[in-house]
Order: sequence, then structure tokens, then C-alpha cells
Amino acid sequence: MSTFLVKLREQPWLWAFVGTIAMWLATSLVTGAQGSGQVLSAAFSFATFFVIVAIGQMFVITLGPGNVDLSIPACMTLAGTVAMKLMAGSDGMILVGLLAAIGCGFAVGIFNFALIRLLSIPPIIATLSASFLIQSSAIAYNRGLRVKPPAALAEFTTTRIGGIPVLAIAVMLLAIVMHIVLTRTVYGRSVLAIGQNSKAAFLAGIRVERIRFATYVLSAVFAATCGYFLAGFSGGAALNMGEEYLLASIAVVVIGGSSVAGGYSNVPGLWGAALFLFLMVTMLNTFGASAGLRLIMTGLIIIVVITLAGGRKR
Amino acid sequence: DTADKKIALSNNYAGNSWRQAMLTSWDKVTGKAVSDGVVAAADAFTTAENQATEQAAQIQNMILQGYDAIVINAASPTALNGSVKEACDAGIVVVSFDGIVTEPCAWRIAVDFKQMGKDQLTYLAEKMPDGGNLLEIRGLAGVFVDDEISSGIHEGAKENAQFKIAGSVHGNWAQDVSQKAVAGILPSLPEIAAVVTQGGDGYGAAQAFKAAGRPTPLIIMGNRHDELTWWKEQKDANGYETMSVSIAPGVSTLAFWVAQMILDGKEVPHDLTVPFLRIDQDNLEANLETTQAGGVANVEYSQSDAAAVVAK
Amino acid sequence: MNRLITPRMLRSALPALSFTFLLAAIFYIQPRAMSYFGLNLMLNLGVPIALATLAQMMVITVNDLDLGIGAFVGVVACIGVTWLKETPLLGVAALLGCIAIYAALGALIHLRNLPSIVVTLGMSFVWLGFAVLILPTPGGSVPDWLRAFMTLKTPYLPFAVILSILIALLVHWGLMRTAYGTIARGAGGNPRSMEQAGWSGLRIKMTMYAMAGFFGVLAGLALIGLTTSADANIALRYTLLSIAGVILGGGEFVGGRISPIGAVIGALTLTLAGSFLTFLRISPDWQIGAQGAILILVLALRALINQAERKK
Amino acid sequence: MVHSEIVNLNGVEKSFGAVQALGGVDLRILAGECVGLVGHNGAGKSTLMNILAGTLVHDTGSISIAGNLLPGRYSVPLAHQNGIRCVFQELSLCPNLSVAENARVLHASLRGFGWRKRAGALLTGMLEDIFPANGIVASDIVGDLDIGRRQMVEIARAFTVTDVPLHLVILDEPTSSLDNVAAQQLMSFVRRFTAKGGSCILISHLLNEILETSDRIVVMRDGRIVDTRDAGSFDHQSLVGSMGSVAVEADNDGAKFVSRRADGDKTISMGVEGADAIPFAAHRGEIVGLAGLAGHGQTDMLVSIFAARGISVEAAHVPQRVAFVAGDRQTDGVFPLWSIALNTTISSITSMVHRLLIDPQREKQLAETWREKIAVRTPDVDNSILSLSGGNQQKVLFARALGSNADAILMDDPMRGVDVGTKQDVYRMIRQEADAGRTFVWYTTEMDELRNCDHVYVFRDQEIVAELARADLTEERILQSSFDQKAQS
Ligand SMILES: Nc1ncnc2c1ncn2[C@@H]1O[C@H](COP(=O)(O)OP(=O)(O)OP(=O)(O)O)[C@@H](O)[C@H]1O
Ligand SMILES: Nc1ncnc2c1ncn2[C@@H]1O[C@H](COP(=O)(O)OP(=O)(O)OP(=O)(O)O)[C@@H](O)[C@H]1O
Ligand SMILES: [Mg+2]
Ligand SMILES: [Mg+2]
Repeated sequence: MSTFLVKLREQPWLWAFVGTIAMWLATSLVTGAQGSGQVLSAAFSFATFFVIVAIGQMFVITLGPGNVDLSIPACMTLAGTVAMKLMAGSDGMILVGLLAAIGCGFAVGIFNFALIRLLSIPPIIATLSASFLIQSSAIAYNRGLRVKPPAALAEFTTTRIGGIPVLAIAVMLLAIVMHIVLTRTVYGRSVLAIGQNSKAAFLAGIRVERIRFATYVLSAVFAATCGYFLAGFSGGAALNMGEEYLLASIAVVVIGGSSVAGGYSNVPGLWGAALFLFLMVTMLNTFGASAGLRLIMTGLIIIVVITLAGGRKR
Repeated sequence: DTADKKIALSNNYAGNSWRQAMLTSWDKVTGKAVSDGVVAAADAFTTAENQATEQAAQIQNMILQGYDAIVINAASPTALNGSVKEACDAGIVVVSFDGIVTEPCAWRIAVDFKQMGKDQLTYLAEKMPDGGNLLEIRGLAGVFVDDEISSGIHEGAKENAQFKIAGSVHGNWAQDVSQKAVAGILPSLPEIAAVVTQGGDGYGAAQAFKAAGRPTPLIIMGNRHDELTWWKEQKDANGYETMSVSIAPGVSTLAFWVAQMILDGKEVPHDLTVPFLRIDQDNLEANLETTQAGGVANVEYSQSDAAAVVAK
Repeated sequence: MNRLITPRMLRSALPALSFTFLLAAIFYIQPRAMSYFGLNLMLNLGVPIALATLAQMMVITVNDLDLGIGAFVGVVACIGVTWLKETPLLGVAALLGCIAIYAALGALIHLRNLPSIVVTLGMSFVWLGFAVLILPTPGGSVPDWLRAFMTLKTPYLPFAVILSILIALLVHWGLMRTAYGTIARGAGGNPRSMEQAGWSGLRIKMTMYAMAGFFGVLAGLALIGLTTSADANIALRYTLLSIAGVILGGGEFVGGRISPIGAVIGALTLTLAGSFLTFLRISPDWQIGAQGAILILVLALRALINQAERKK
Repeated sequence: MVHSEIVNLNGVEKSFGAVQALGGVDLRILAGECVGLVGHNGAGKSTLMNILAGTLVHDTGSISIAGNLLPGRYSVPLAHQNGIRCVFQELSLCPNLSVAENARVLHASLRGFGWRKRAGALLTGMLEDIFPANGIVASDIVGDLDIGRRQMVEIARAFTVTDVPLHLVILDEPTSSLDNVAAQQLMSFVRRFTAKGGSCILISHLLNEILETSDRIVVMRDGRIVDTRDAGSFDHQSLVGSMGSVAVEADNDGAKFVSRRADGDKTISMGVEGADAIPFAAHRGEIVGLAGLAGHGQTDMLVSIFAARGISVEAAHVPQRVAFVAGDRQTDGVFPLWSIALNTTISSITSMVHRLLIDPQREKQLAETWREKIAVRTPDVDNSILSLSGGNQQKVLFARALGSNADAILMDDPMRGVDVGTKQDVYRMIRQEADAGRTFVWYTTEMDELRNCDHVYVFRDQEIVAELARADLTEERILQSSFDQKAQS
């Protein structure tokens, strides 16, 4: 038992979940037992979207200092826009739309990596510049008109089983798969190695550039998939639909216990952090604090959680 | 005569359907004006980021470009004042609309946002004399429009004491954010009679209520096509009643004509007010028909419409 | 091999090259920009960005990243147009307090070995919250001395240019030439060895964070000196701009490899990119994208040099 | 001559978790003596020196300096005030700073107007003193220097004096990245330094250096001092004996080697530009040595072979499976966040995939096998790689390459910091593997190691200038080729 506790204490994702539970309990004080179940259910349905993009962002950040994908919001928007317009609300086109979204993801990922590799632009600026171009493509493609998603897609994204959204269950499975990919596959191992020391990784025989390529594409494809489902969930793609995912995707990764310096990350923490962020905002909304106070509390809670979790060896 | 005059539109954000409609209207109306030879040019510019600082720089660049008039939808009523003053000093006519600027040398085509908030409560008081709990969806904290509409709503709620604002969330004028915020706070709220909004969040709110399995309250809409469609569906199904109010994106074209008139030497008061565009139960269908799918209900101005507004 | 033209030299000249390249392009398409007036209009809003970039650089020097600098500049701007104007003593005390908080952040991050990204991200909410509390609606007005200072008319070269050069040289001297600056950079290069040589990592971190706070304050003040008023969201974009500026200027995220002159040039390049765009007059749909394309173009020079180097 | 005492350690103990690194060490250093400190990898030498330098705090025991017992906690500033400096085993310069600026890091008193010039002069003066004609300029950025030059800068920096007199310099494996010439220069400087009354502690796995340079030799084994005697009373054999290993006289008679060039297939070939340049080739089952002074293109050659793996064109032919043993383990080898096991297996993971996943069983097995084979000193392969002593980290890098299925193994001065006993084991392993058909390309600065090679290429100024079969290999010929034309041109 005590070795279990010791092991548990060492887990990098622990504090994100501790924070989640704390926020949830605090909210439950106001909502009561019945409401707290609803809060949790809502938390799962919204955290899902953050987890999808955060998985991709996590792999990118794991590649080491300077690696980050700032094109996620634009990629979500483009994929959502293209898919919605293509499907034009028809149920028969759902799969085509999904493939189109994923195709957008591939294109974005390849473009990002081309900028990074061929023009040797630092990733942070490469993906930022790319995001402007991608956003423009989305604008030029449909001028911000909001096309309704096919009814079946909207239905799927909002269905729940026992209070848990189906989409959340699917993403939990995805998270398990990606956890295994990170820890047990050659690809995951290579990403972790490159993040610690890319020269050593090269000399250990890892195909550094191929792995980096795959990782940027992975991140873009996940963002695109998220854009597709989010558009289905919220009644159509909007040009600003990805805006909050820019900093949030980074925050979820880091609060989840991954190292921003790269080479050290974990998937379970993403769920913890995404739930935590949602429940924190909910708690503050529930307490009815003013906007200013709410923002200050948001910041302070994040800092407190990370401070409690901090001091571990990295 | 303004045939050799050049007018520029300085826009700070293009990331939602309202702004896109505004740009489209501008394009449509000014394109015709240019080809008719009314003005020499009417170029639209949008900043990459929704930031006052970037827009200020953009205005300064327009001064360098040699435009005769600049029409602004401002990111901030005050943060552009420095640049606007520079433009005025360079002899350029500055007309602001929607997001107006406070610099005295500029013209303002204002919408009474506060009234827009207040009107929502007036409507509600009429509809449900017994009152009830309200949920308020706000925009982006620290922005002028958000503050104005919200203070109007709160004033209205004070005047109609039967209404109580039970919860208030910031939706940042983004559908998915509003939906998320509403879904989060709903479980902690008592029965909600109505949702007061700032425009564009109505559909998301309806979704959130549905997802939580709560009865759909009266939700004030914001003229978006999806909102109006949803309203129509509800109306046909169960006689759902509400109202919809927002500023028409076509007000950019009014600003254009005002700038043209000023360049033409006409006397135009520095402060103009345009009414907001309101849709009610009876004219819902008519408006829905004229609204582009996925767009926003709109009114565009012709030169004579503009002259009428100015003369008022 | 010629010791003078090393790849390192070339690479450190790169930011200046890109800047010149962009400026030349601007002068080509808009000759009017090639004037005292033109330069001033194009570059004066670059001064606060340059200062924010230097603040960011202080943090990057010690291998951290500040995601809160934009919000911090915003809070400074809000203090600047309220307290600093009305009760200068309180204003100055508040600004000093802000710097002290920054130093405390450095201490917290060092002592608990925290990821700076999360702490400063958290702080960005805190700063924004304070800004909203201090200035709920946009407005306020700037102290006259500040306005007068930022709009100074200097002979020959615009004040913005002179100020940028002065700031760049001063920080270059402080960080690259002085004995203490060397220690700060060393702490970025090999923190363990600094402690092995007997320097306190805590003190270095606190100093650099305090410097970041100091330059953040300067950025906020410079900004309101130009805009004359403020709002809470006024500088949120400075966070990304400042990071981009440092990198564009040849700095690196880890290892204490930074260049103050490069950072200032990087910030000004970003500012110029906006002007270039305005002068190009492309379709509004693609204006945002063009911003990205320009950045890519400017940075493609780097690829050229790298390729030339590889050939050698 | 009366020797005053500089520092005295008494009953010093230090543990890292379950590992006891030092178990009660007494050590007394007198003025004007050079103490040689030897011991197997992980014996506790670096730990002891870190305590002496103030960078680690001991658990129990006492330290007295110049005869005075220290009342409070010992620390780095205190060590500096008392004239004690340390050149650490792992690089501790700031790579982003210039040579002069790195001098400033050590000397708080270098400040004010013109400090940069003074710092530069101070350090380059000392560099010139220790390593004449080193080609290092004060404004060079340290990160741009090769590892040998970085080591020189670090050593010279430790000997510079500003306001506090210098009494004791600890040199923890200072020659591991230096070539023979530079190592000799350092040793003669140490003798001059001690002759003037300074003291040195010298740690090295090259026992000749210790025997020739030190006045007194201290032998450590498993965290304790097991022998302390005057240097004169040791010889190579007895020193190795007291360290706990058996000295195997390597079978190094050149005449007995038979070249494999006649029958073996060519495994690696690299063409070179230039008319009179000598092309590089390595045959199956051959151990090819790269010689010459440090930093003359040997490492670049290894990296370009490595980068060309799987390529088969006229100019270059390299097999698909190639492994690399980095010598600069800090920057080129170790994955600092990983365990010993993960560090060992990284080059083999592709061959351990079972149903798309890496088989943890086989991974564990590989790590355990090699821990035993190459005697990595650790209770558990799941411990962090950083918990290993420098030499043991190096052994892990060896295990990584030898444990992989590579046909050719490239070694970049791989014996840095490996103790004598292990070296003999590794030589034997390499020979076995070569006999089994693997090809080795081995860059080394040690003559002893070149004697294990079948064929040697000598480098100068990024080029191969000589090619020697094992039978023709002599120290003179290598030195001659390394220097020869430099004098002429
Ligand atoms: N000589 C070298 N020294 C250090 N690092 C190197 C060297 N050559 C290549 N690298 C690094 O290794 C990376 C290229 O590695 P690698 O060849 O394994 O990639 P790859 O996936 O095979 O790419 P590609 O398929 O494009 O060849 C580059 O990022 C580079 O930084
Ligand atoms: N930070 C640490 N954490 C855990 N164990 C450590 C740590 N540092 C050293 N050790 C252990 O302490 C012991 C002594 O290590 P030390 O580095 O002093 O050896 P050394 O004699 O210098 O060896 P080498 O010749 O290989 O450099 C080793 O068993 C090592 O694994
Ligand atoms: Mg050691
Ligand atoms: Mg050597």
C-alpha cells in the first residue's frame, strides 16, 4: 500500500487530478449532489476537445525546446470550415467530411514542417506564420458563413451513455492508444529521445527528421479532427472557433505534468488538466465573481496547483 | 465632387460572420461607387490580430498612403486616439462606426449599445410580467461594447425588479466558448426564465440547455442565421416567442457615405446615431428570407439612405 | 578561412539584413514612406513592442519563457492612464510593486523549480484581472509629460528611431558587455556551472525577472504615450510578438544565446511587416495570410545563408 | 622543508539514497604536493572531490582548512576564499560565453572598466603557459571549440589567480579529452605548479600519468581509501593490483597481427576529394584506428560515415546498420531524463518490436545482460543514468552500441574516463566482436589503444595524411605524420 502511495506521488499527472477533484468538490458545494453530476458530465464533453488537440501539442512539445505548434487554432478552423461546407448538412457525407478534415490536417502539418525544415524557420514562428495563411484560406473558402453540420454528426457529438458523452469515451480510448504509442513504440521512444538531446538521438541511430515530420503532421491531424467534431458539436464552424485552443493546448500539456523543455511527457495528465481547467472556470462562474476577480483567481489557482506539483525532478 | 478622393476602411477583426458580412457589404456598395466614379478608391484593410495597437499602426500607414478619409471600426474607443489625432492633423477625415473612437476630431456613427441591453429587459417585462431568473451571457471582459450592453441589461434589471440575474458568464462572443460557459454554470442555477445576450450566442445557449436536459427558456437572439432558423423551428413546433436584436453589418456602408459627404463639403454633425436592427415574432420569416444562409441579418445603405440619416 | 566573415557573424547580421530588405521593399512601393514623417509613422508603435521584446528576452536569457508579458504591459498601461495620472505617487508605487511581483515570480520559479510557462500563463490571467478591475471600461488619459516625451520632435531622425537605437545599445551594453550581464547569460548557458562557481542562481533569476518587469513597465508607458489611453486587452498580442521578436532577432530559447540589438530589430521588423502589408493592398481575405507570408519571406533569408554555409 | 596542511578531511561519508558513495574517507593534502587519486569507475573519486570543492555536502565527517576546523557548512564560496578550485569531470564552462567571459564567471573581482580585456589576457596568458600554441583566442565562443580545447580552457581557468591566492587545484580526469601532446604539457605544468608550492589532486585512469606526475598516490575502492603511498613505491602492476583489478598484459605484439585486407569484404569506404588524398576503407572484421592530434577531423569523419549509413554510391559505401559510441557523452551521448536501461537499449529498439510494440521483457533482458557483461556499477538498471559515475555512463554508451545489431561500430574516443580494468575487458570484447565479423572504426588519442587496431589512418588538418598497417605502427610514425608538414607549411 505504501509503495503504491510512493509510486502515486511520483506520477507527474497526479496534481492535475488533485486540482480537478478540488475544483469539483468546491463547485458541488453550490450545486448540490445532483448538479455536481451534471457539472462532471459537462466537463467531460468539453474537456474532450481540449484533450484531442493537447495530445498532438504534447508530442510536438516533447520534441524539445522551441518546438510548439501555434497553428492549431487555424487548422481547426480550416478543417471545420472545409468539412462543414463539403457536407452541406447531408448525413451521407459525414465520412467524406471527416476525410476532408483529416486531409486539411495533413496539408497543414506538411506545410508547417516544410517551413521548419526547408526554410529552417524556428517552429514557433513557422507555425505562427502558417496559421495566418491557414486562417486566410479558411476565410477565402467560406467567408465565415456558418454551415450547419449534418444532423447525425450533431447527434453523435452530443450523445451520452450514462451521462458520459460518447465522444469523450472515444477520446479516452484514443488517449490510451496514444499513451501506448508514447511509451511503447519506436516512434514514441524516438520523440522522447529527440526531446532530451537531438544530437545524441541522431547518433543513437534515430531518424530525427522523419520523426519530427511525423510529429508535426500528427499534431495538425489531431487539431483538424478536433475542428471537425467541435464544429459538429457547436452547430457549425466559425472563424474564431479555435481561438482559445492556442494557449489552452499548451497549458493543458504543461499542467498535465509534461516538461516544456521536452523529452518528458505523459498522456493521462492531459485529461486531468483539461478537466481541471474547465472545472476551475465553472467553479468561478458558479461563485459569481466579477470578471476581474474571476481572472485573478483563475491565474492564482493555476499557479498554486503547479507550485504544489512542482519541485519534482525533471 | 469626390471623384478623385480615396477612402480606406480600417477593420480590426475578420474572425466572425458579422465582420465578414460587414466586409462583404462594404465591398458591394463601395465597389459600385468606385465604378460609378463617385470616389476614386475604397480599399478595405484588416489587421491580422484583433489588437488596438496593430490597428493604430495600420491607421498610421494609411496616413502615409495618402487616403483622404479613413473609416474605422475600432478595436478600442480610446486606444486609437493617438493615431486618429495624427490622421486629423494630416487633414484626413476620420469616421468611426460600430466600434467608435472618442477622439473629438473624428465622426462617430454610434449605436446605443446600452439601450440595446435595456430593450431586452423591456421586452422581457412585457412578455413575462411575473419575472424570473435571468442568465446573462457577456462578451469579452474589458471591451467597451461588452461593458455598455451589460450595464444596459443591469440597469433594465434594476428597473424591473421582478427579474433577477442569477448567473453571468463571459462567452467572448464565440459560439463554442459561450456554449461551454453556459454548460458549466447551468447545474448550479435555479430554473432560468430567460437568457439575455449580446448577440450571436443564442444558438449555443439553446444547445447547452438541451444538453443539460433543462427546459428551454426565452433566449434573446442576435440576428445570426442559425439563431433565426432555430427560432423559426421552435416557433413552428411550439409557438416559441422571443426577439432578436443586433447592429446591422451594413452600417459600414453608411459610414462610407458619411465620409463621402464630408469630403464633398457637406455639413455633417460629429455624432450620429443609427438604430439597431430588431427582429420580432411577426417579421421573423421576412427577415429570415433575406438573410444569407450562415450569415447575419443585414441592412445596406444607399447614398440617399445615408443622406436621410444625416438629415435627421 | 577569413576570421572576419564567419557563419556566426553572418547569422548575427541576419536580422539587420532582413530589416533592411523589408525597408527597401517598402520604400520601393511607397516612396512617401522614405521621409522623416513616414519613418516616424511606421516605427513609433514599434517602440513599445521593442521594449516588450527586451522584457521577454530577459526571461529567455535564463532559459524561461514569459507568456504573461502582454497582459502585464496591459496592466501597466491601465495603471498609467489612471493612477499615474491622477495620483502619481500611488501610480509609481504600483508600478514598482509590479516589478517586485516579477522578481518574486523569478524566486518562486527558481526555488520550486517550476515551469515558467505555466506560472507566467497563470500570471497573465492575474494581470488581465487586475487590469479589468483598475479600468473596467476603456479610457483614461495619459500623463502629459509622457505624451510629450513620446511625441518629441527630434532633428534629422525621428524620435522612434533614435529611441530604438538608444535602447538597443543600452541593453546590449548592459547584457553583453558588463561583467554582471555576463553572469546572467552564463546562467542561461550552464546554470549548474554558475552555482559551481559560487553564484546564486536565485539572485540571478530574480534580477532577470525584475529586469523583465522593468522593461514591461517601460513598454506599457511608451504604449500609452502613443495611444493616449488604454484598455485591459490593449497589449495581449505582445506576448507572441515579443517571443517572435526575440527569435527573429537571432535569439534562442535555451542556452542564454540572445542578442539585444537583434531583438529590437526583430520587433521593428514585425512592425514593418504590418506596414508593408497595408501598402500592398491585397484582397481583405488574404491580408491576414499575407502577414504570415511576409514573415516567411523575411526568414527565408536565413535558409539561404544556411545553405551557402553548407556548400562551403 | 616544512609542509603546511591545506585541507584535511576526516571520516567523510556520503550516500545517494541507497548507494553509499563514500564510506568514511580521511584525506590530508599538504602544500606543494601533487596527490594522484586512482580507483575504478564509481569508486567515489568525483564525489569526494565535489565535497572538497563545496558542490556537494557530506553526510557525516569533518573538514578542516589550513588546520582550522570549519564551524558551519562548507560551500563553494568558502572553498574559493581558501584558494581551492576544481576542474570537474563533466564540462562546467558556459558554452554560450566567450573564453574571456568564462574567466569572469570564476572571478567576481573581474569587473569595472576594461574587465573583458583583463579577463582575456589573464586566461589566454595562462593558456599559453600551460598549452603553448593552442590557437585559442579570448573572444572565441566556448561552444564553438572542440571538446579538447574546451578542456584546455577549463583547466587554464582553474589556475588563474586574481585577488585570492591559489592553494589547491583539483583536476578530475583532466586529460580524458586531451591528446598526448596536450596531456604532457599539462603534466609538466602541474609539476611546475607544485614546485612553486601549490598543490594538486590529480585523478586519471591513465596510470602512467599518475605514476610520473604525482608525489603521493591515493587508491580508492568502493568508497574507501585502501592505499596511500609515495608514488615511488608503486609501479604500474602494483597500482592496478591495489585498485582491485588484475593487470592483463595486453597481447599487443604488432608482428602477430594479420591484415584482413586481403580476404575480407570492404564494409565501409569513403572517397575523398583532392588528388593526393588517401581514401578511407574498413573491411569486415577489421578494427580501424583513426589517429592524429585531437580535433583534426577524426570525429567529423565518423559522423559523416554515420550520416551516410545505408548509402551505396561510388563515393561512399556504408552498411545500413551502424552504431556510434560518443566520447563527448554529455552533449552527444546521454539521455539525461532516462534510466540506465532506456539509455542502453535505445539503439536496439527497432529489433525488439513485437506486434508493433517494444517488448519490455527483451528490453530489460538486454539492459541486464550488458550491465553484467560490462560491469556497470548500479544496484538497479532502472535508476537514472545521471546517478552513474562518469566512467560508468561511458560504459552504458558502449553497451548501447555493442548490444545493437550493427554491422559496423564507430567509436569517437570512447574510452574517456573508463578505468583500466574495464578497458581491458572492452578491448577483449571488441576483438571478439571483430573476429565474429563486425567492423570497428575507432578514433583514439591513446597509443595503447591504437595497438589494438588492424589498420590506422592518421589525420591532420581534416585530411588523412598517412595510412599504416598494424605491422608498421609505431608511436614515432604517428607523431611524425601528425606534425610533419605542419612545420613545412
Ligand atoms: N553531422 C551531424 N552532426 C550532428 N547532427 C546531425 C548531423 N547530421 C545530421 N544531423 C542531425 O540529424 C538530423 C537528420 O537526421 P536523419 O538523417 O536521421 O533524419 P532523417 O529522418 O533520415 O531525414 P531524411 O529522411 O530527410 O534524411 C538533422 O536534424 C541534423 O540536425
Ligand atoms: N547524483 C547521484 N545520485 C545517485 N548516485 C550517485 C550520484 N552521483 C554519484 N553516485 C554514485 O556514487 C558512486 C561514486 O561515484 P563517483 O562519481 O564519485 O565515481 P568516480 O570514482 O568518480 O568514478 P569515475 O572514474 O567513473 O568517474 C557511484 O556508484 C555512483 O553511481
Ligand atoms: Mg568521476
Ligand atoms: Mg585522452
